[in-house]
Amino acid sequence: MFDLATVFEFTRDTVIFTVGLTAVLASLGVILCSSPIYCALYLISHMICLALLFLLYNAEFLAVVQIIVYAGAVMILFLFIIALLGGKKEVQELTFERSIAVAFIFTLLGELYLSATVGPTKQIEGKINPEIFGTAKAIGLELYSKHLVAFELASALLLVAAVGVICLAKFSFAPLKRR
Amino acid sequence: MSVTEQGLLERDKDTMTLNMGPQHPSTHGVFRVILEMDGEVVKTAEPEIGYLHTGIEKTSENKRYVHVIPMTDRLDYLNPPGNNLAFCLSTEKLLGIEIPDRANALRVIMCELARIASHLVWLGTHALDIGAMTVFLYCWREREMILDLNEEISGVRMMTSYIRVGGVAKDATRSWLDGILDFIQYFPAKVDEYERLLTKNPIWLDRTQGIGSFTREEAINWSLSGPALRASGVNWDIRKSQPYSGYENYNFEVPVQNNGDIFDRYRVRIEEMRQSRSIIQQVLENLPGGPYKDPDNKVSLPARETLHTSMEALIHHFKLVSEGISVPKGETYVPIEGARGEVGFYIVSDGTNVPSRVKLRAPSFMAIPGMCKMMEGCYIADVVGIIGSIDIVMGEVDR
Amino acid sequence: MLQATFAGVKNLLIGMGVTFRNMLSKPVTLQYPEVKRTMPARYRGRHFLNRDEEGLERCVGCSLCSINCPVGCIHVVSAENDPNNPVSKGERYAEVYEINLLRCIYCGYCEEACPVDAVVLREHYELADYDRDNYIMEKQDLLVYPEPNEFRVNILGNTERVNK
Amino acid sequence: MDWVTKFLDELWDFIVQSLSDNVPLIVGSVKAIVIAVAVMSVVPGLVWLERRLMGRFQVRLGPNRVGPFGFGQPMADTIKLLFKESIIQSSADKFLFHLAPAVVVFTAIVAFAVIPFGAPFEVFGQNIELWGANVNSGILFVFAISGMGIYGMVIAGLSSNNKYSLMGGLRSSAQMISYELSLGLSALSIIVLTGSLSLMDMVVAQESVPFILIQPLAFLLFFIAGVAETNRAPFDLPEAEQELVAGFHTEYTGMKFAMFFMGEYINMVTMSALVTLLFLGGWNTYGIPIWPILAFAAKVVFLLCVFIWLRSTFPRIRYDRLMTFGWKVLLPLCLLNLLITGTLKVL
Amino acid sequence: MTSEEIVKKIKENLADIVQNTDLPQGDAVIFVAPDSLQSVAEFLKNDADLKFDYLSDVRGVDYLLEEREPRFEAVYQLYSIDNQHSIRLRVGIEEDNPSVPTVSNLWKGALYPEQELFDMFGINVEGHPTMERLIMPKDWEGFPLRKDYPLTTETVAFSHNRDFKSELVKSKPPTR
Amino acid sequence: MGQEFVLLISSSVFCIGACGFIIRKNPLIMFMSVELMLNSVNFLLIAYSSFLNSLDGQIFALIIMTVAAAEVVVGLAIILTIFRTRQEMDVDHINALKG
Repeated sequence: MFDLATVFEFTRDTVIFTVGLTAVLASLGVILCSSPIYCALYLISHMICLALLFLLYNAEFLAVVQIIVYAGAVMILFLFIIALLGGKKEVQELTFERSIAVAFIFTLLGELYLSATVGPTKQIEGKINPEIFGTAKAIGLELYSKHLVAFELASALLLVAAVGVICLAKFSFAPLKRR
Repeated sequence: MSVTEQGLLERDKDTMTLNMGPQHPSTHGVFRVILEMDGEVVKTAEPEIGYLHTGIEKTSENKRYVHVIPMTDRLDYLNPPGNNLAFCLSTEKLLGIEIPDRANALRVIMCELARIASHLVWLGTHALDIGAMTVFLYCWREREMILDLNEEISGVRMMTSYIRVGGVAKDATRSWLDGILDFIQYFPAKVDEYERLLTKNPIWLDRTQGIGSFTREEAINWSLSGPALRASGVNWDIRKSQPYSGYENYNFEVPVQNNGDIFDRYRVRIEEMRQSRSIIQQVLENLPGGPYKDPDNKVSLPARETLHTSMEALIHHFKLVSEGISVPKGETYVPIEGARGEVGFYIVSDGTNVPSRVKLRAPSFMAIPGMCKMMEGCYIADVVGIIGSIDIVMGEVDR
Repeated sequence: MLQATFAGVKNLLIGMGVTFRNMLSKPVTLQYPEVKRTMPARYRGRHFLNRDEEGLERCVGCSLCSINCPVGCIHVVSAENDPNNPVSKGERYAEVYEINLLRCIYCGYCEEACPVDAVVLREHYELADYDRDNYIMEKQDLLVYPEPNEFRVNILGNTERVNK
Repeated sequence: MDWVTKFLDELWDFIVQSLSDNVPLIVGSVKAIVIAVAVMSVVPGLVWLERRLMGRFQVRLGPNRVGPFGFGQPMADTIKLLFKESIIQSSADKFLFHLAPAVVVFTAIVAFAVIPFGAPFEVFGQNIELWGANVNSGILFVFAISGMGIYGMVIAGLSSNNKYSLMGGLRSSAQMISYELSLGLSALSIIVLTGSLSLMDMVVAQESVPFILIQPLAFLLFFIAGVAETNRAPFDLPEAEQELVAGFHTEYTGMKFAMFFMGEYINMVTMSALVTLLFLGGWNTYGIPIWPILAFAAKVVFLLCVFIWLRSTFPRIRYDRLMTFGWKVLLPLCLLNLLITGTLKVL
Repeated sequence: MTSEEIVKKIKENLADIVQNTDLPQGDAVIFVAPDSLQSVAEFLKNDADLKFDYLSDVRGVDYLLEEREPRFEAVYQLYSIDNQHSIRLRVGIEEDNPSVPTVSNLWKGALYPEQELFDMFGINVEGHPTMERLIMPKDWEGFPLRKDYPLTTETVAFSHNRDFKSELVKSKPPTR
Repeated sequence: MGQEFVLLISSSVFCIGACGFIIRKNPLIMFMSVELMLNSVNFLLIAYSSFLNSLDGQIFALIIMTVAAAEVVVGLAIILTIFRTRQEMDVDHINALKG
């Protein structure tokens, strides 16, 4: 009656379901909340939920990276900009074009839901050592062998972005007068 | 609209208005400055004073000359003997009296001790403003000794009222002179200690060098005085140029620096502490004897021991206490070199025992517009350093 | 540049050395309620009225202290002495002698003005109280402290306590 | 009623079974509670240490009235703060205002969870490991969680509706982002040396010689970045009291203020522990006959004293200089160090 | 230069502008009308021999009780850093609509004391950039340092008026 | 949980993000919506990498994160520049090419 494996599985499923639902609700919060600060906070909680989901789907390295990169850096930047530019509440108004677009999105959503009913994908067997699946080591081994080109391209992209940001954001105020 | 909604960059302009003071940890009293900021950079600074206005100038017009002296203590409360001296010198000039040598020597010792104490307070609070907490307490340790000496000779730690018209209030005691000797032997090592903590410290240099600098012309034009002026390369010390109280007899150097930035003001003041110590040493080496106040009983109270024996002394005592000194009609101004710069009282007398007008030339008051000029284009952290480096005392700014 | 960096680091370490050496030195603070400073003889603290050798009040009610007070915090009303039972040595004595210590600035002018060494400022500095009323010192409050003859005028013109 | 007893029996069996299967889980929970309580109770001790030590550096005694040597002072302060009126500005954002201190304390405690402070040992046949959670990539976890701690400060700055707070919050976010990079990069050289992200492995790798001797530059950089990361003097710009009154916690009173305080001190402990683990050899005693856990504690306390020493000696650096220092000095040096370490490792 | 030489030189150069000169206790003092202040100040600052480049102070005086004309006076204390001599400019100002031209275009240091002149005496400084209250509150009425400014005194509490606490300030003529 | 759940969550978040991008006017929140969409894809990739027992999905997620980070900083810099020149942040009003 009480099989330990079943209970464990059930618990895991419950956790995944709850976290997933929270993630969806948080994302709803992002688009429905009128104050940008709260939007950002909802997005942060969404990111954290996703990180937990990553952890539950055996991607512990990516979960940590998700928190470090998204929650630790990207969202801080968002908050920084909000503080700098002001987080004025915005008035929502739904124009005709917008409603059309939203309707289109909902159609898309329906289609995607339909596609979810397609049967499960088959596992690829025996390629990965399950011991280290999802750890930094596994990711590293994979990244530096099979996906080296993508990795290099990504690093080049980062470099370009860094240069671009400096060019963009370095507004030319008069050089600081050292009295 | 709340700050968060409005953001650091305000809607209608590119800047943010930041109100600093009057209750701010580093405005040295109740000084308020309204900063227009672009991010962390100050665009304009607008000072606002008057929070400590006590109306001492007006009150002085209704007090006898002798009674003004305790009030001058409360103007620049870090350098009370300097204020006493400035007031007494102006009054004495109107009276046209000569001060005995011993009184002059004691006055010089008190003023130089007060200068050291004032600079110690300045160094401590200035370093605290820049973030070095410990220097503050080291400076207080040494200042405490000076205050103990004040207490020994005048009876009070800060508001000494020691210098009086015609001389000083009481004669020096043996233990006080010994205490000063101990102090001037102990003090140089401590100045070296502050310098070891700060002068070459890269963070300190970074926070002070090249910040809030005024050229020689600017400094003169904005009427800075004292160490702030000398840091800009102006060799002007009233102790040298218009000597008073026998400063011409002592051998000392006027430290001058050329960049006029916070660091140079720091160096000037540190060096001034050493010079003040040397002046005190010279005074002690040949401390003249004789009376410590003007023997003329029209000006200073007769000696206490004569009150029981001499009827004449008693009558003079009664007359002087109940009527005070009558000062001839006229107006005068005698500047002295206070700890913060030129201090002087412009006194207009109408021939009675009450001054008709007393006006303090307060170095801090004169320096405030220039100080706010220096702040433009600096970081907010430098604002704190600049206020500290000018060393304003709100007691004499608002009067 | 490397040299400058090394010099900077060296000076940072020197600064740390200064604080460290001071850590090893004795604290300069006093543990106040247990340890109290001995105040110097000239300390201007709370006021007292002296008595003379015979235990009579020294104050003769001349009001000079009141006149010489820059803030007007002394109130004196004098009265004629009863020759059979004199309060003071002179012809008159202070019937009312009051000092408002809240108003007082402790400048010591009253002490200087007094021709008979009656009012003195002594080394009592712990003047805190809960009630503003208690700061109006009446004559009986001011007369409590000195025993007869404990003060004298020393050679420098200061009232000084005689150490027995 | 038969099925009821049967059900109860089965339930009992299941509970016993699951309990015996899940001893590690129970041990884990107990450890979590113990560690959380211990970390929080370290804070008063640390406050006492800081105040006493600062007092000594400044030739005074520091708190010495409440209890022997003033040990009771932090407790008295805590009680005072607990009973203080909690003032919230009417124009502040109430929810965020309350959230911010909680975030700070929460992240500070959670970050300590993966810090091991002693070698595993056996009690009642159970292998007890002296840490809260065994995470393989422990150091990454610490960085991730301490990165989350910034939110507390930024939210506090945003919600207080005060310009000084806002500037403090902005400064803290910029500073943390800049110095987290250097922190990570200087730790990376140690990761390269040990080839593992686990803090346990790093301690094991230092059995013979601590990494501070092999990687002195990395130690220096890590320590400097760590001081900046914990917002301690001379890098305490977000709360620079002479410029920004109290920075992001200007508007906070009572226990909420104390929570910021607590977060800062726990972060200090975590950072000291991290430095000890990465560079000073963790609980390795190197021949000195004391308990390993005591060796660890001694090293951490020494580093805390250094934190306090720095605070009492140095002036505060300026905001723009801080950024310049972080990006133009610390970061290149970290990269250089990493490059050299990597090269040596490969060769 | 000594005070006598300064006075002599000024007398020679500005004979028609300077109203009077004086040497009280050895200080050089010259009396100037408000209209000519600007030109005198310029001369004093720019003349090579005098070169008064430092403005030490500006103060106002109210001579109401001395019954003399003009009632107000603005006194400028000047100093020459290079030549180490000083001079005092006394500018008499009429009682009705008192005003004086600014010298802050020559010496920036005059900004604050001139503003104080307005604040305390109600003397209008023409050409000054910020002619508003400095030390007194913005909405203050009256000019405190004028001799006819109504004064209040504070009664000290003694045992005969022990209840005297709340009503601390009473309207009463000043005591000396 | 099965693959349907993952697909449902992911597609919902993606569509919510798309919706947000359309209905919001504040460029910051539009950016956040883009982040939502990217994240939903990331989740899908990682979940399927677990189902398929292959690391390729995780690698892709990592690279998407890199791209997202780059995109965010550039985007925020652009927003900052626009705000500095135009003093407003409503995308409906930022329709002229001239800065």
